[in-house]
Amino acid sequence: MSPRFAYYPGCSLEGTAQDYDRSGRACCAALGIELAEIPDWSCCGSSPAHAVDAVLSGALAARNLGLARQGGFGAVVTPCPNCLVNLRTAARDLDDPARRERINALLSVPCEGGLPAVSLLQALFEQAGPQALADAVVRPLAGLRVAPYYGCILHRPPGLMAFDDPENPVAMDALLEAAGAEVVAFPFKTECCGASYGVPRKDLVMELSGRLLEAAADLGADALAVACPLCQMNLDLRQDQIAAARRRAFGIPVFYFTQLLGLALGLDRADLGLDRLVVPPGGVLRKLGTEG
Amino acid sequence: MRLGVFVCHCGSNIAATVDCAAVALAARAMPDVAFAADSVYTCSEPGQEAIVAAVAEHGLDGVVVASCSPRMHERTFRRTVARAGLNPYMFEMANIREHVSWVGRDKERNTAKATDLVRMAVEKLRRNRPLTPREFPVTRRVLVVGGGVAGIQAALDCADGGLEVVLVERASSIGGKMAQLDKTFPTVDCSSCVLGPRMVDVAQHPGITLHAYSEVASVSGWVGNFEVAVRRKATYVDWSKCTGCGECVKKCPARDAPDPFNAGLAPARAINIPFPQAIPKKAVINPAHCKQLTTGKCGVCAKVCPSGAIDYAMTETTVTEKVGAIIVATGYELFDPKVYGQYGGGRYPDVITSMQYERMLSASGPTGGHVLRPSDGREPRSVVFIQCVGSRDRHIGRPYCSGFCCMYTAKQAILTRDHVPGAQTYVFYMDIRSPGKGYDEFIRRAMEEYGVRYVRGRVSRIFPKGDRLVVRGADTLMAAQVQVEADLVVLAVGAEHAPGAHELAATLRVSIDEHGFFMEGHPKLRPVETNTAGVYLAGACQGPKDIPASVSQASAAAAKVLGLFARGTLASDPQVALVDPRRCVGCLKCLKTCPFGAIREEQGRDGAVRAQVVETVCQGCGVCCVTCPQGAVQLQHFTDDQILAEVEALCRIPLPTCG
Amino acid sequence: MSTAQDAASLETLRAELRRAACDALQAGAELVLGWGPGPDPATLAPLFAASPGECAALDFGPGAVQNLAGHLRALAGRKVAVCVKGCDSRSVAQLLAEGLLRREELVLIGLPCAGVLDRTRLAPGAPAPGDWACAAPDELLDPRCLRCRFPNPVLADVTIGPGRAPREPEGGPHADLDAFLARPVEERFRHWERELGRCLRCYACRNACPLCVCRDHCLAETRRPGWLSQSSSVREKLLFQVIHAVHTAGRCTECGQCQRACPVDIPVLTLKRVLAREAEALFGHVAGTDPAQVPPLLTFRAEEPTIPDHGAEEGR
Amino acid sequence: MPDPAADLRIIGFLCNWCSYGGADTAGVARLAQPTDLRIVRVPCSGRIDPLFIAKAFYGGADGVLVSGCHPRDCHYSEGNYHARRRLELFLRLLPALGIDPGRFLYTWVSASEGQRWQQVVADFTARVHALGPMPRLRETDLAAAALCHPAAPQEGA
Repeated sequence: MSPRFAYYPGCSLEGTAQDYDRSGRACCAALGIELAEIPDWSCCGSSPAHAVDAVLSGALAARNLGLARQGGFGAVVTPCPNCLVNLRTAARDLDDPARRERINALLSVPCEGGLPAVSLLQALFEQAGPQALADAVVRPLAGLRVAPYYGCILHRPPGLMAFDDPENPVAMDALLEAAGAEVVAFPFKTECCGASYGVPRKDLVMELSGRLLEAAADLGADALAVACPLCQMNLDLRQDQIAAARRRAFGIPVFYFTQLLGLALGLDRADLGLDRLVVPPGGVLRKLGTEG
Repeated sequence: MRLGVFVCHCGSNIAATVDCAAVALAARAMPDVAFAADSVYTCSEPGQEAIVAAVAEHGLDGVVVASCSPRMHERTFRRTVARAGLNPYMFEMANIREHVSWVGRDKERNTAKATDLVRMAVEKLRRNRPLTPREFPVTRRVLVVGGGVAGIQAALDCADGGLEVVLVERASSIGGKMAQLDKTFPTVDCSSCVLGPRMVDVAQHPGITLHAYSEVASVSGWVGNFEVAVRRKATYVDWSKCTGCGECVKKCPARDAPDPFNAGLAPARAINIPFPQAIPKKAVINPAHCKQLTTGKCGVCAKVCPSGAIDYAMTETTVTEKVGAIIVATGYELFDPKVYGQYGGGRYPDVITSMQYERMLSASGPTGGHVLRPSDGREPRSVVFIQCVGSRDRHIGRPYCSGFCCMYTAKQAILTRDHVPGAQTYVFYMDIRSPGKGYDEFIRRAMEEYGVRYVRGRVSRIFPKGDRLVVRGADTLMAAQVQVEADLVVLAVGAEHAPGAHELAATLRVSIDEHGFFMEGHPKLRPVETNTAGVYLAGACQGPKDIPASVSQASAAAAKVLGLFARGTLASDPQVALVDPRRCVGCLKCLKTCPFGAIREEQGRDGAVRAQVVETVCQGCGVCCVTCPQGAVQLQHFTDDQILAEVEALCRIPLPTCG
Repeated sequence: MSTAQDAASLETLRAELRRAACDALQAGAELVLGWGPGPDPATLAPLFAASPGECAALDFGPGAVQNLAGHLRALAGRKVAVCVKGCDSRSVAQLLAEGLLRREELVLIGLPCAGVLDRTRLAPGAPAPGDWACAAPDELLDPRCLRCRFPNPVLADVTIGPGRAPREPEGGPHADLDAFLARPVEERFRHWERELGRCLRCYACRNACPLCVCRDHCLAETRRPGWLSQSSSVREKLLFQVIHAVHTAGRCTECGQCQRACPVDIPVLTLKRVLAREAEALFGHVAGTDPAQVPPLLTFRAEEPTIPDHGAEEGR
Repeated sequence: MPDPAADLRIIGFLCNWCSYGGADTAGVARLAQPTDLRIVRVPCSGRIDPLFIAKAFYGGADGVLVSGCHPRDCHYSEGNYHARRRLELFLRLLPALGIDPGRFLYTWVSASEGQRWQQVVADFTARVHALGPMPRLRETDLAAAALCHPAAPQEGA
């Protein structure tokens, strides 16, 4: 039986977000969602290409869509929201004859049309869903207060992404609740974390990610759940810097939502990459009684 | 036949992109054209007089005016032609403005197209015949649909003018949105003190029949003679017995019914009288929440009713009313702000709509006129108003300005200071629109006397912080982000079309615009008429309006109806179908397709069956003409020959062939 | 079946037909419309019998080509009996559905039919290649009989002779239409240009049509309204065929009288068959199968699931 | 060879109440449109005999556009329902006549839909231009021609 989805990891998932990649694949496998990595995939055309040349950016993404089409897939799954925006934009452009022509002029193998791309969150929500997840849970995340943080571009622009409520998304909430966690009413689900300003304007990230951490702390969250490599990096890797800048200690571990789902599914800890988290998750794991 | 052609420049509206003189020159070569000229403004007095003079001077039998849309000035020129002594139907119009000069950019092509349209009009006119309208009696009664302030005004004006009025209101009481308001701008006078006496007038006027808790089910007939079926919904209370004492409401154990009058701020009983000044003041049972009707176990209201008015077995009934004209005054609905996730989308109890706030301000409202937070009943110290919620936002399909939110927000901000002395009030706005009499002064008073802090910018997010709300947005004048902590946030929701407007429009055979508001006949010249004769518009059903504008339009609509009925008869449109008895073979297919039942079977003196059109019933759609295979039924002024002549006029032009 | 048996059954059938005709006259019919001996052996000509004696000449067989339903409208108001094949009965049913005939004025003598002859395939004066009891060979039949869905009358007071099985031609009943429609569009346009170029404007097609009830008031022969001029141009001739097809749309039972009547063999039935096929696809309506059915162009539905929404399509 | 940019002949039949108003609305809003179309105003789409369309095509029209009120919104309540059946059936006759069905469009435009009208006109005009001019009927009475001039050239020669 052929896999149902082409899997596009994107560059972060090979680097800083290897734990997202591993836990995401493991969750899909456990829930019966078959993924097949696109052979010879390349850059999605995200920053900086899309900031300087829309056609080039489109061609980069289109190359990957073309490879997936050649593989006979009906849809692409990607964990990274940035990749998702670019793949979806390219798919839309490929359905427009004039834009397709300009994009294909840059490709050695032309891509004759778009292909739907969905986020890993959407795939898990729609292909498995909260009920199937709840049925598969072996170690419920009982007592764990989680703040679900979707990030600013997972659902935006709404017309392009066409999934969930762009201002108050609930898909991750529903999955975490199905995994037994207590999901707090996090008001900043779709606020910006500062994204790549972590390099040129660290002060912005201190402010923006700082707000997120403070809100999570004020709500008594034990952990944050994220769906974006960049968000995870800002909130986790820079948490000490933020704490220093805002003179407040947080100690809130920042999980990829797939890591939390993996824990609930009782997956092998080695497959979840928990050791890669900067803020130690030990407290959370002890609370769950799974510290080993 | 001698025909005259007048090509209008419409100032530069047409002349800028059509060579009008060339069109007139071309017209002179067309068959039967005895005179052709171009003029700067044909519809102006000198322009019309030139037509009258030319008819006399050149002995013309018919006139073509090439100018704007016939929907705009066909009547004008028909009157001109009549003044010149011709039959008004010996006139044709070529629409070279809306269909040519305003949509085409190439002068040469536009001129060719305008010439074609004139040729088409000439060919049609050559086949026109004088038509004479007939007089028919009218029913001097008027139906007013909707009992808000516009409907009340229209009903009273018509009734005072001596007409019988049938007023149909969907809710159990008239009063509409205005009855829900506490105060009105810019005078801050009590809404119910203004409206209440007018509602009583409606109840007491001998010329007004009120059908409350009723809807228009169907409409048949035509101007002067409509027949309207009014569906009277089941109230489960015999209103002839109900005294409105309210005992039943007090004792009703079902306390979870929705209360639209209080905008959902508090629940209502399953049997309810919406407000103390209701007209009629009668109780109505909500069958979805009544324990007797849902479970068969209760009957409390029947037990306590002193007049034995409760009737659980009541069913809806239909009454038929004959009227000669219809005024639509169905008002508007308020936007549901749940669409805006960034404002909480209904998740935060202390984010409320302006109508909920209005009910809170009202002494007869659920809080007795005290401003209290729904979450904890505490008096807010800081209230933030957000304007344009559901207005001027293309992304949610509401690109239009609702017009009255700026003003009511200022009123509510002022009242907040009266109700909660020392409270801080903020208003986030995009632009202030206050073009009415005394309106801008009112806004100034809010800012300057009442210290309401106006922040120009959109709110990007509302989020809870402790038991307060943080309103974050942009201050575009300061070019900075602002964050305000509020105890209560009031969303100034905009206006949208009333639910059911589309269905009512279909029933009345009138048009609605892209946003669901009823379309007027012409935005400037026929603002209260519709394109269906005898149907008029009043109030916000035609577009968002405040109270003074609604009342003005209602009086205008009433004046139109009184004018229509000023004579005892109406002239019928002579553009009706006519059967040629020599050609009819009596197959009666036309009778089967006529939407109006205007064709009847008639036996001629030779014993043969033929179709006959009842002229006063025929509306002139022409469905029958297409049904008749031998062309025995012809729609006057749109006969087969006339349309064929138009087609031929367009086709005969030499064209490149590819054969 | 031996020839002797054929002859016996042929005589039995004839006797039955003649008895039914006499019965109809007895029951009050003024006339019996049927077929009798024709000008040559292969032809049965219309025979109007007003007495039992005249009924003795009635006959039936593959030579009974004419659809007699076309005469009925002119006889309205008088009680008549009429012999109907399957296709003829559909004309009667359609006229009844349109209120153009009254059922109580009709006695329908139903004659299941194995197909009628295509006269163009027979040499003049050739012997009859079949009779009532013994069907003619397929290659001599009218092509429309080879795709006949209604060989047995849909409506009859008395039925004479054995029932016949509907035809199920290979490739479906419309294979020839599909082949025509598969040709390039300009070729189809030129096809009609060429075919109608021969037209004499004799209106035999219209006069033969049992559904053409306008008679002396036909659009083709009036100048008020002036749909057609007297010009002998292809344009006028072709437009007349379109008028005829559109006026019989949703009504035409494809009896083929129009085409058979054409003296210059223009395939005028084609347009009517296309409309009949589309009317069936759109409205599920097969003309002349149910006298209680309202013709599809005299009615409508608020929702028409089979009609594409051309509004939404263009308005994207 | 005709100039490909030259106007073709497109005839519109529009109901007075909705579509003619919609075309007016487009005009009032100055929504630019190709100039090929000439509009015949009729009271209702139910007045439009499909035979007018046949007449237009055989008279040399390259395209015919019919527009009425949206279903349910007919000023005469039912006229457009009759029109829909008649026009759909006629549309399906066109291929058999050898007239490209792309040359005919019937649609629904309300009085408020000025922009939609602009789009309909632009799209339909482009479609007709893509099909090019409608072929013209030639006299092909070859039998008659042959009788008078035995040496008359055969069709297609």
